[in-house]
Amino acid sequence: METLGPEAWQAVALSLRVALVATLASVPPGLAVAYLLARRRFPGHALLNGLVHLPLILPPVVTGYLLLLSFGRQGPLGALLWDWFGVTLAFRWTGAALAAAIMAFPLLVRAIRLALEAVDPKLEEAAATLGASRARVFLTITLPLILPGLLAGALLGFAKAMGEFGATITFVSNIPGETRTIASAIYAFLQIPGGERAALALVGVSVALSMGALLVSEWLARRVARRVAGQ
Amino acid sequence: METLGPEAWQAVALSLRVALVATLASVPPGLAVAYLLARRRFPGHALLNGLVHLPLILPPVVTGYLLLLSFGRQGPLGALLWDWFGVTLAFRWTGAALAAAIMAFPLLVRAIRLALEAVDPKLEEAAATLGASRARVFLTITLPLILPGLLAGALLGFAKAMGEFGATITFVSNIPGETRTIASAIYAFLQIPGGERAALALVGVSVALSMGALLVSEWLARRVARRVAGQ
Amino acid sequence: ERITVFAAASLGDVLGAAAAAWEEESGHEVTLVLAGSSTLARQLAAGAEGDLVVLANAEWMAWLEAKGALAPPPPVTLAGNALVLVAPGAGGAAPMKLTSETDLMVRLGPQGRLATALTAAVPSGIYSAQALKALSLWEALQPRLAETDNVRAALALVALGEAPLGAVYATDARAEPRVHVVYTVPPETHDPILYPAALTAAGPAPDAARAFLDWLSGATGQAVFAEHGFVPPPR
Amino acid sequence: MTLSVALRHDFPDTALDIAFEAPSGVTVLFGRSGAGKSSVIQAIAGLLAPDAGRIALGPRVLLDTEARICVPVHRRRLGLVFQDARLFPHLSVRQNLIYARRGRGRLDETAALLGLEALLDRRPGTLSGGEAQRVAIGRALLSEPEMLLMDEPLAALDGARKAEILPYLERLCAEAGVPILYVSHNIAEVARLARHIVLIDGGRVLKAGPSEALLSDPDLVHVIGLREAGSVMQARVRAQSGDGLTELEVSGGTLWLPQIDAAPGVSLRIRILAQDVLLASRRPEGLSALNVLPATVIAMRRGSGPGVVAQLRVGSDTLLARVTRRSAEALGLEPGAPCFAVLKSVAVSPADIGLAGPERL
Amino acid sequence: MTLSVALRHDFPDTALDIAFEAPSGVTVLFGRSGAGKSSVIQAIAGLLAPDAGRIALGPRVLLDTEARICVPVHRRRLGLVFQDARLFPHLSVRQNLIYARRGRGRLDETAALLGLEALLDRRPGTLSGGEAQRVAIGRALLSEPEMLLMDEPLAALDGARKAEILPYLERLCAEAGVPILYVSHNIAEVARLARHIVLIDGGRVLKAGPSEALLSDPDLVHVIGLREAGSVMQARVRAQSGDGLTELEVSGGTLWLPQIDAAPGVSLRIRILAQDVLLASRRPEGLSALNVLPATVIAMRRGSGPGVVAQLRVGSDTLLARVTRRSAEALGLEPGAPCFAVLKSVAVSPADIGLAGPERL
Ligand SMILES: Nc1ncnc2c1ncn2[C@@H]1O[C@H](COP(=O)(O)OP(=O)(O)OP(=O)(O)O)[C@@H](O)[C@H]1O
Ligand SMILES: Nc1ncnc2c1ncn2[C@@H]1O[C@H](COP(=O)(O)OP(=O)(O)OP(=O)(O)O)[C@@H](O)[C@H]1O
Ligand code: MOO
Ligand SMILES: [Mg+2]
Ligand SMILES: [Mg+2]
Repeated sequence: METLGPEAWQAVALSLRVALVATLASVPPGLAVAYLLARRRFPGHALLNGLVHLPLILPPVVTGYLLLLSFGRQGPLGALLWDWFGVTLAFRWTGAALAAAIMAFPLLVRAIRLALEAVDPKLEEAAATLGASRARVFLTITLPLILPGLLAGALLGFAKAMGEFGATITFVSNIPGETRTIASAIYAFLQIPGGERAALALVGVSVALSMGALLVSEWLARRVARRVAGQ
Repeated sequence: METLGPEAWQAVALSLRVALVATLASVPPGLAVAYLLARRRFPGHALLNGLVHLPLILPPVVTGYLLLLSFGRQGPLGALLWDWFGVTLAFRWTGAALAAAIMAFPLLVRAIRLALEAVDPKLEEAAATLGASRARVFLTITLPLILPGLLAGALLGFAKAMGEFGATITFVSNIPGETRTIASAIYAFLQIPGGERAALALVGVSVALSMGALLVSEWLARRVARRVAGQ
Repeated sequence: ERITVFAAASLGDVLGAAAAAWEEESGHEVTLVLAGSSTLARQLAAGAEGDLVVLANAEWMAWLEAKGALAPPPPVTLAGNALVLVAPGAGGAAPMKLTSETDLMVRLGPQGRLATALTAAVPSGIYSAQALKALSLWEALQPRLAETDNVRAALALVALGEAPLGAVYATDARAEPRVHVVYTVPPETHDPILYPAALTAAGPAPDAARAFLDWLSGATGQAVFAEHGFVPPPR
Repeated sequence: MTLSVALRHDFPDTALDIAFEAPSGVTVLFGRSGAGKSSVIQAIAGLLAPDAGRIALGPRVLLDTEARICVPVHRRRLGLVFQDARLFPHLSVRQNLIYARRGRGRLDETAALLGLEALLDRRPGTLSGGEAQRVAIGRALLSEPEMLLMDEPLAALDGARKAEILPYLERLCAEAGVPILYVSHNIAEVARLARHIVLIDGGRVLKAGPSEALLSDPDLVHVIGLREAGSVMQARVRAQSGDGLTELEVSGGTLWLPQIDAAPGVSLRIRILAQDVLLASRRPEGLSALNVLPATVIAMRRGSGPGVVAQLRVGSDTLLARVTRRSAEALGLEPGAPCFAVLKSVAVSPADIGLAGPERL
Repeated sequence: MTLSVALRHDFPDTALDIAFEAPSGVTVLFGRSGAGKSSVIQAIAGLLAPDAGRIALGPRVLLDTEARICVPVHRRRLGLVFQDARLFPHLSVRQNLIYARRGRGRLDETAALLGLEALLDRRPGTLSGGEAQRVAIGRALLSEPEMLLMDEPLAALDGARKAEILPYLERLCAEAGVPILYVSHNIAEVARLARHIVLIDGGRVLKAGPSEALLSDPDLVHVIGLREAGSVMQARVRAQSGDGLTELEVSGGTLWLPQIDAAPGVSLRIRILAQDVLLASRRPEGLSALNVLPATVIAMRRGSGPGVVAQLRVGSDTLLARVTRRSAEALGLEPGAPCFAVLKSVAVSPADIGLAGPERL
């Protein structure tokens, strides 16, 4: 990859970090939301479900704009985070991770939810009769059984986070070393005459990384699935 | 919605058509690909899997560009379609549907695949012992059992198709009444100072439509799931 | 000192070259943040820490000024550009004379479309629309447009042969070997194409930013713009 | 510790209306397919929320719909063996067995009892039907429950394996004082284990009571099955003879049965099938049957078939005998008539001998 | 039509090496839990691909690993009843039953036989264990298979229901000529149905042969279970007497049994348990047993317990009797000694009487 300069590699490293953090950080809330949606009936069910799907429905630019409005330094949530925790997301890589996580969230939640709905409640009942509390049932029965779905969801999330562009650039802009991910860098290259070559090289790197993640996740999922099938 | 002129409503109608066609048309190939990925081991498995995920990994603009390269009038596939079937996708709503379908494809395939992997092969075996051919087993056992997953996948696809912008505008540009979807219109509004209001109105319509689809799909899925659980 | 420049993405290479030269000269460092004009403007208004902003669009600069996001002096124009019509292929054919709608229609053929950026939203598209109206071609051509989200995508449509004609900036046409210019749109048919720059109100390094702005407006900076095909700003 | 159950529940097509008490020892729920046995078990375990009802185990109220009490499943401390094994597919056999975490120390012992030693590292997906069911039994046993609920736990097992597990359950019940509610279609199992029987039919309790009474109730012969009708006698071990027989004292005399591993003085319950008893008008001789007890006919009940069931008094016990009408007439059997009950020693199999629980000594 | 099976398969921990022939009629696979019964059934159905083997049903080769023949599952036309019911959860009971599409016309009849009339519109998730198993049986029956493979089909059913289904299977086998390969732990079922028995243990065939021979083989008493050892006699209906008894002719004399619905002249197979036979040194009198047959001791076999199994010749049949050693000595039973075999009429239940298949007349 001689065509890639140090700035491009910086973007690659940043993208990896953003995608990884976004994926890992969204797994716990993704699990929680998927659990609520799959297993509980409550008044705000449809609303929560809608909210989760929103980033899919909205053009990414709109999601980014809404993020900017809420988490920007002047935004209500952004101000809150700053006042309470001294945390700022706007124009930081953490903000890029937030954007990626939010864009990936519907995919993650749906995968986990599908897996949850496929778990045989009879097994959870059996565990409860053996004295396992709800939390223990979840950790020892439900979670292992949905692991393949969780992995699939995390992979989708990771891939999406790698490809995310519209929401990220709108929310945290395109600051080299901080928020210039592969996708933003590709955009920047495509905006200037003769930038296609460099863009293509970045596409190659991005595809290679994601394929790697894909292979690893498939391999893991196969192992886990064999376990879950009881073989 | 007084802020919405006739052009905006045209975009709404078009978006619906594009998203619906994209979703419906991608279900059969989505099923086939998910089946291959879930049930068969073959040499090109990893490649096919990677290909399916590509639209997720690539920034949408890149996907649009690649579509243009292959399905444009000068592109090899586009030329083929034209020569053989007299079909042209470039600058047509059908092209927008293709772009939306391709962007939604990984979501659809993954949902179906997760559902397929959750089907108990013992039931399919039982059907085979009753003399059902592979095709009949698929149609009468597998397909009904994966219906909730299929629905979930179709919904994800529909939502994504409603929100898709980057690949669509790059591939088929923005022709009122032909390829100007809600997302394109929203983008256009956001490019001019003071356009936020009009964009917001369109966002509202888009969200309303997708929420409707969401509610319907949830309702259907619940019905189907109850059936599948044998109750 | 390090300054951050929020710049329209289409200026990426020219400003990159300029920044490299200035860094050499001044010892300061420049970070270029590249995005669409609308995105940059909204982000600066939302508190992004840019010292200098360079847009491809006077309207968004005015919007920033109205928001109080800019610091004096008033925005200066760094460069101008020209609108051209391009056609696929390396060229060689004689430049066309645009006299009547028929000429354009003939070049477009029965199916072909004229690629532009969004005529209602993106600057190059807006200029194209103004020009087509001034040339009385709008009525006939509006249904034959293929509008894209940015001018580079319009250029790509022509470069790939998907559109027989496209309205793009001269700077883009110049660097794309797969297209050739068939017509230079008379500048009087549309608002002047300007690239305004200004210091931001919240920039942390105003002095260095001021220095870079001055350098860009000065002879060395203008030479870099000229090298990349931009025309000097109207005085 | 007594389990008391009262519940009503409407299914779309059928309804349950069940009330019974299960005293310590083994209580068997007996009834035909679809009678409601599994539903009762599920309600007790907390897996089915009945429309109305009250369930209490000793002093602990597990459910009281009126008082709005409903102890969650995992706090009920009931060990449930499901009709299907329901093993955790992602855990090894060992992990399944110790899932409840309480009885870890007894893993080896339990695995040995159930013949699972070689399977401990296997996954459930690879087990045979009977193997899986044994793991399910072991899992419930190792949860050290206050009560065991067993839904046809031995249906998938062969006779030899059953013969190993049944005495263990019996001992558990007698020694550890764990009451067992046991669903079974197999009357031999029922007679062997049950101290108490609850007969269920069509969602209602048909009859409930001590097993001696129910199994020797000629009215219930048609429910239990002709072939399996019989009575239960109390006996006490007197001595072990040299030739593999055990001498027992019953109220009506002496019985010689194949060796029973119990010390002299131990009380036993012995089930004698009605069809294994022959009647004779005078004491028979030169016959291979060792046990001949003088008896008096209490009642003769005719069924629809060619047979009659004679209810006999033997000492203070009741004995059932099934004979043909033709024989009954030939022998002049009628209420009040004296006769001799002839019983083959080998007709009483180990499966028909149970320890009498300590409470009944 | 003969099913011939020969297969070898290695599981990670165990291995199968099985070869047997199942002639027309019912062949029972008998063996303890984990013996390999289900695996054999699965291999025949095509659900388990053995490492090596050949399976043929009459002229149709279903599998021949050497010739690389492997008929796909759905073309084998074998009706399989699984150990677990495996109903299709998304289909109603009716749709499950007619899934195979062939036997639609017999739906009502089959549903009635299995007591499923009221359940036809229910979904499997709401069925009781026994109900589900009955649907599974019906589904296989209605697929009109060339052969039925049944893996413990009646384990979840109560005695009464079993008593209804067994004769149907028997008729199906006899009249429609559908051979059945039947897995069971229940020796009463085995003895009733089996024309042929294949004893499996640890993945190997221990013994295979006609049921008469296996069930009366004193060497196999320990495998089959002491209590269930017995022999099978050929009998022919002579007449129906007025008092609900049927007079039968056996090679050694006359038997009176509870009424059997069969016309005079019909051939039957009658299973007589070893423990239901008493021996007497002289013809007993004043006894409720109607059947006394003169016999000669062929052999005496001691087990580990207090009992001995006497193998007797009665006419041309072999009869087993289980008596205590003490009685054997008291009666002077030794090879060649004459004696009388005493059999209670009621000891032979309907479950022990089977039609002799037409081929054996
Ligand atoms: N996939 C597998 N991997 C390892 N061992 C297996 C596998 N399948 C079956 N076995 C083993 O093969 C043996 C035979 O299993 P099979 O299911 O045929 O037994 P079975 O005779 O039907 O027993 P049961 O009466 O308990 O149903 C068992 O010991 C079982 O554990
Ligand atoms: N969810 C349900 N909806 C409708 N009917 C039900 C439901 N659950 C159980 N039933 C019915 O209630 C009755 C009792 O079922 P249950 O499972 O308790 O029977 P069972 O006595 O355990 O029978 P088996 O011996 O066959 O297992 C059955 O007729 C069954 O069909
Ligand atoms: O430089 Mo622009 O705002 O993408 O036309
Ligand atoms: Mg049940
Ligand atoms: Mg089995």
